[in-house]
Amino acid sequence: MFEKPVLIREDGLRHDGRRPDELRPIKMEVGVLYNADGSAYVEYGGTKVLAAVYGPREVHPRHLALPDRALIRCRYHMAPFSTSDRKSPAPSRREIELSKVIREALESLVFTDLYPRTTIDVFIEVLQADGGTRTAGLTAASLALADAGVPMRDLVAGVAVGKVGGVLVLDIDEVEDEFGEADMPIGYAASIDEIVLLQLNGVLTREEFIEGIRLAKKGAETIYKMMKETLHRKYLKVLEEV
Amino acid sequence: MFEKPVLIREDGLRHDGRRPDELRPIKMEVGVLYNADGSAYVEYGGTKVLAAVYGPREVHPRHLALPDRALIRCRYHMAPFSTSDRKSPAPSRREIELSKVIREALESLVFTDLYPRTTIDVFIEVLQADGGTRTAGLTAASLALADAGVPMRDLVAGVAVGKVGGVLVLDIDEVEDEFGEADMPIGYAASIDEIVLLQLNGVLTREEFIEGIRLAKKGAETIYKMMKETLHRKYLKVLEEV
Amino acid sequence: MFEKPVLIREDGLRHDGRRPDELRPIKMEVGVLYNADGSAYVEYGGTKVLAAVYGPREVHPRHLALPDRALIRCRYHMAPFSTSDRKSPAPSRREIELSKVIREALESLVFTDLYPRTTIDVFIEVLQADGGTRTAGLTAASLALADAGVPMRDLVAGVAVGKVGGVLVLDIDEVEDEFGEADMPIGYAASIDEIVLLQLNGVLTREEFIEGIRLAKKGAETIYKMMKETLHRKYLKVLEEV
Amino acid sequence: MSITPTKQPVIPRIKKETIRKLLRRGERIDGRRFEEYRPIKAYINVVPKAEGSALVRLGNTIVMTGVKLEVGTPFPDRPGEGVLQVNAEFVPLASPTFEPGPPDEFAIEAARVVDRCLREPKAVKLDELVIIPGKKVWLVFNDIYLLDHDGNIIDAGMMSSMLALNNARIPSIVSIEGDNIVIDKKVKEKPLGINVNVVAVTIGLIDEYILVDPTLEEELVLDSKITIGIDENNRVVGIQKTGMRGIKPSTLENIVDIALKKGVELHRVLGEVLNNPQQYSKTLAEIMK
Amino acid sequence: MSITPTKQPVIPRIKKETIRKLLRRGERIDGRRFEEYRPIKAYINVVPKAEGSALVRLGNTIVMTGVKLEVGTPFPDRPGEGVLQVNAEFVPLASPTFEPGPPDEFAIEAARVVDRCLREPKAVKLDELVIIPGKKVWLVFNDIYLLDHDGNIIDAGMMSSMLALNNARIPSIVSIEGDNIVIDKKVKEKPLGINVNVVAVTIGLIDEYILVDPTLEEELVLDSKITIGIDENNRVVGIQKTGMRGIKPSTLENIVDIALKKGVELHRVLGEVLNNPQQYSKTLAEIMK
Amino acid sequence: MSITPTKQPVIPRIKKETIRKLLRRGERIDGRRFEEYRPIKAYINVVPKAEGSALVRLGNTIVMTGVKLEVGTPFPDRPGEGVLQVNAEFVPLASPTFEPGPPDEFAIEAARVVDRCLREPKAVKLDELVIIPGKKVWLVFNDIYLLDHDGNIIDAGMMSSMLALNNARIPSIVSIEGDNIVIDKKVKEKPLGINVNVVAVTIGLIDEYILVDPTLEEELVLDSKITIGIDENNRVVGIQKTGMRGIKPSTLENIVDIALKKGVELHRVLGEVLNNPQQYSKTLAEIMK
Repeated sequence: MFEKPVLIREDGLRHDGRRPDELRPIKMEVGVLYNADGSAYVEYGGTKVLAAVYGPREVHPRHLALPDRALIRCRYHMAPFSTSDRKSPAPSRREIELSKVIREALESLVFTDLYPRTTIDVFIEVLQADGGTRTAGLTAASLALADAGVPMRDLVAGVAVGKVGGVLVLDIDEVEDEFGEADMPIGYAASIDEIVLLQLNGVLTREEFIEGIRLAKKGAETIYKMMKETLHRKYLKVLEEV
Repeated sequence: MFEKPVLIREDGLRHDGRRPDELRPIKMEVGVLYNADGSAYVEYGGTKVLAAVYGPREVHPRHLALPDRALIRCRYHMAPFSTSDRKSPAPSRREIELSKVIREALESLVFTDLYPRTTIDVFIEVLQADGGTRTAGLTAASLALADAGVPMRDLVAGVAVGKVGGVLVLDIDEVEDEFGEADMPIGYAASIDEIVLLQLNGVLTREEFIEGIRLAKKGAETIYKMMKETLHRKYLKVLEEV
Repeated sequence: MFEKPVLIREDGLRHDGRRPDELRPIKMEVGVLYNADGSAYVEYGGTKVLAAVYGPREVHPRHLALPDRALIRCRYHMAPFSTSDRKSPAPSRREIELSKVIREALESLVFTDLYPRTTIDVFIEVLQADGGTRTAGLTAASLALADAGVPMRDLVAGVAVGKVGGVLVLDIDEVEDEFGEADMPIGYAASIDEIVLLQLNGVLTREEFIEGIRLAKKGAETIYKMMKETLHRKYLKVLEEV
Repeated sequence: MSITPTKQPVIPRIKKETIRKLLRRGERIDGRRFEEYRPIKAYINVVPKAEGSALVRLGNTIVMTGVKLEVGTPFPDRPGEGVLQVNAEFVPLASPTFEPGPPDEFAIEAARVVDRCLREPKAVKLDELVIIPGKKVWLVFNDIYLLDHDGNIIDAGMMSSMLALNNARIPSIVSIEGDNIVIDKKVKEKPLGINVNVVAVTIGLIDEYILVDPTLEEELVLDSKITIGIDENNRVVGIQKTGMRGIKPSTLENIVDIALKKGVELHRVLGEVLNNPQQYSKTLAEIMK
Repeated sequence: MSITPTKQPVIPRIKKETIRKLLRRGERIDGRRFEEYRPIKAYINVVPKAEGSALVRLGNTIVMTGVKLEVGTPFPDRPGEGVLQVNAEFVPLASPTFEPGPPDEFAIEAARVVDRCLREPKAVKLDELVIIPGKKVWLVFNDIYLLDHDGNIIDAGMMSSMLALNNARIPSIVSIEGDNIVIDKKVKEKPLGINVNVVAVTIGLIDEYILVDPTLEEELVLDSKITIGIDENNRVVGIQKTGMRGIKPSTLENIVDIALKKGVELHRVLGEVLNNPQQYSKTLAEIMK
Repeated sequence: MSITPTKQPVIPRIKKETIRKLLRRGERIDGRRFEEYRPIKAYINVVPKAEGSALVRLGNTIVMTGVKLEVGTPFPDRPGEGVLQVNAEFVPLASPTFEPGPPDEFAIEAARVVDRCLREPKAVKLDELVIIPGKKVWLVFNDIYLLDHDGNIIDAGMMSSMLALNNARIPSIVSIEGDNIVIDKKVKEKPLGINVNVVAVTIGLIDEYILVDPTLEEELVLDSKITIGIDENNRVVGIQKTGMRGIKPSTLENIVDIALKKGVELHRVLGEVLNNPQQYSKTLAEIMK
């Protein structure tokens, strides 16, 4: 319908003025909700995401509980007003798939065997979508788990690498996702050096894929540092209040 | 589509010839169904409603049962042929809401603590809709509960007050509902002087609201008397048969 | 949309060259799936059906189990690509009805009292539909049950009789079903001489009905013989392999 | 997925034995003869706001049918015909074993059997229901509503449907502009055209006994059941065998002859109502008394 | 089917007694006066990608509303009006008792009460939303999104809806060819027209006490609750009584007077935000700090 | 909501240990080498009534794909393209752990991964599927039907889809009058245009071992799994990591190289079938023997 915008300008910068390896402005906050056991707000540019954690808590119905570990239940959901065209509140196939890959990413990090017969519930709400909602959601979920005091092997930072106008770029936004050639979201747990989420929508050569992973790791490490600082800040604040 | 009819005629009467404070012809009958533990048929003019009560009976699945009282389960439902345009048999948002307010009205009257771990099920079927279906349904449900021998603090009579052509009127029909300014259904338990259902769709001044409540009470008291007579008649009939 | 084809040609043969009492080429094979406890593939001309049996096995949730017999659970389902216009994969009203009549047909034959508190699950998938899918499905289900070693009073062979161009014909295909006057599917257990499935869509006189049953029985007996041979062949093969 | 029913009311073993013992003596538990219908009461125009309606009492079984007419689009492969849709709701008001929710396999089966018995003999003149050929036709919704369940729902549903369809009047078309059709449901014009009337006769089988019009109590102990649709010309227009036992082919002939005989009886009931519409037009308040 | 709620958080008997004992002394458990609202913080334009948005904090309760505008077809009986659709989602993030799934009866009720309070006094100028009369109009989706539940969802949802609707801008129409309408959501033109502002005041009843703006803890012990919609002209524009006890007619007069008084207060809060839109336009990152 | 699976078949601890012990010795439980696919048998045109079809056996796993073509409307933002819809059904016939019902998260994921691997490299010539620009196009339904599940569904589903799409023929258009299009499915005309062929290679990870084409038994003990879509030009056209463990970035390079190598192998299988369509056109009866 609309014309394809210039994704890489003549000066090598991106449509919004970023360098290829530059993240959008990122904001994060933990402990933002009253009811949840843990919560976090995360913003990657125009993408705004809230995550809440309830649990470990009892499973209903009980026969679903596992005798040797906690269940993880995870829902990635978009608010109807978060997208350009209103999104029906019923879960789409895309939301069902993303809930699964985010759950699996978190399963690889949470010490679920510490809480047999319980469930740890992770709810992610995308309030405004501008590209990278699953990766921002994963970051928020990880922070909310930490805020809830759920023991984990590591934090995970999510970030997407894209290929736009032939160039590999970090942390793509919606325009770059729509008009670019590839979108590769990853979730990276920096301290233990593990990729816990990895998808690719798009076409890459072998070399581009490997370079993309390198770029994503670099971006994730920056976000990971911010996450640590955010939790540290909260921890200090709590200490001060005590 | 169609032109708005004259709701208040020059002689002060309503489009169907009633005075503002006049009820439609009301008919009621209890014990009309074979299977149900209690049942009632109620007619307010063109509005024709059937109610059935099953219970107190076992709850399935059992874990839903309450240890200290009976559950009340209530469904207000319109037959597909009851409305001018065919109604889809799937429950609409309106039906879900009305089931809730009718259930809550009945909860305030039934001695549920006499029947712990059971459920009392109330099913209301609107067979023909011509305005006031929820209030006729509430009246029918109350009669069906009495017919089932469920102990209650009081009976409840439902009736709607409307504002049409600037005038407060009793027991509005569909035309008055559609073209009028306000529809205020109430459920009134006359002996204990309690309003157990109250909604307002429309715009009223403070004074109109208070006058409306007065008018509704008056109408409900008339219906309440008919309900007593209907049950009495049934009781006598049963006695005679014995 | 399209013109009605000639169903009975001048030489008395049918649109595909068959005699009125002639079956389509029928193929059948048992033990065709790896996972299922029993399975069968059945072809009546262009109609191609797969059936699988799991069980007797535990019932979930357990409270559905019957203390004195096995449950039978049966699903007749059409693949989305099996029909001329793509079929939505959600079960249609037709599929729900046919699942029921096929289940009831099987209930009359399986010794369910041998396996209390269990379920025997029968799954029928229509892979290509060209008339007679329920009867081919019933035949396949019967073979799959035998292949699973489920004890039965008898096998059942399904076949449809139709009335086309005024003539009673055996084993109608889709064209004859669509443009003919009647379709009467039956399931016949030949050794015990019982009709376990019987439906009629269409108009028949008393005499045609009785003649139709006779014709169906004749066709079913032929198919029944093939079923026995197929199982025998499999049995010998297994013996040889041992 | 169809599952062996587990929630049906339990008939104590002793009751089953009683029913059987009586049958051996040639008696039914409610005193009827084997081939006798329960008393049938039929009324039409019971909810006048619907385009057509009827209520049938078959013993304690009560079934209502309402017919609604709406403007819609024809099936692409039937541009010259209106659309008939038969639906059945077994609302929880009608039986202690019914739950709220979408129609289960029993309700769907009942609707589809009635549908076939109407569709196959072309009971409704669908070709008279075209407004703009290929684009706009009348949709006929025949909603069967079970109010009290004491067995043999289909025969009562078939009769109430047939009466409601006969009772139906087509709303007035106020204007047609392009594809935009304005109708006025308050003004009803000519009746829905009926080609042929149909009844359904349901017969229960237990041991060697053949029982016409089984009650719910009987249904719960039957070996199997067979419903046969019969039009006013004595043709068989639909069959559905149900239940968890087989039937000997040799008894089928017997069954169809009984059904045809009872069909004549039901057509007489139907005719009585249709020929005396005013006498059988009753309000629900009168019927429920 | 509506069922007596069984999954609500259990308030220990002793807590109930504490709440009641305090009330007898004229105190509420959080220290407020009976007729006092919790602190209200309201922000607009919190998700600028939506056509309109707002977030309201009422004590610990947080409700967001997003308004989206789409091109669609009008209701056949309202060819000259746009369509307003109010929806409420109680997402599981907001409370330990919420489960994922379609809106339950509480969410549906909340949405319908807000809907009526907007619809009845014609709060939104729907007649300005026609693009091609009878064919294409703006659909206004008002999605209420509960983020944190500490009671009195409806008052917060009503206020966030009213603010989001005031905040909404209609997207630019790029071209109209026949029925084919191209819009550009990135360019927002004139604001959505508002005829009149509405607030909702919810009052809880327990024993003889009347509590304005109940918290969740209070809601769980209330006898009943009543929500009254009030427009800027002090008219009552909607009422919903909920809860499992009746109300004496004589106390209703008292309740409506309190509601009207508190309505003025809420309209003042609303007016403050609407009159100083820039001051109250905050990003979520600022709000969540 | 995605939930930790609890209904998967339980692999006894001792079996897990056996699998691991063998791996340490460089062996797989079914005797294959780590980078070896199970035997692949592929057939096309297996249900000729569909516009295209194929069946792939990968060891004991059987996946069928049927392609149907229907006339429909394009997406508003893609007026010049047909529509491709990929769906996967894991019918209960295929595994003791599958239940009837709408696709669960595993089936949805499988369909979406295949969809992306087809969509991103523009495998299907969607621009050739326009009938009336902006109004009527061909809808291509690619239905993946799992018949027997012994692991690695996606690779088999991808191959059967690619073969079925290559096998698909577009039905004849009989007439176009305005927006009314009459087609004749019995007459098939030119083939569906394919730009590029794609295969999927799935690799399992357990401890430090990398296993190509895992069986179900292996899948149940794997740490994680990664599926890589590869087109005939050796480009990576889609990736999906699944499973409940992370992967070291350093091993990813190794994995992608193995995948590219195996991709060449699978493209050879695909090419063999596509180049000898008559030889690989088999009836289901022949295949099921």
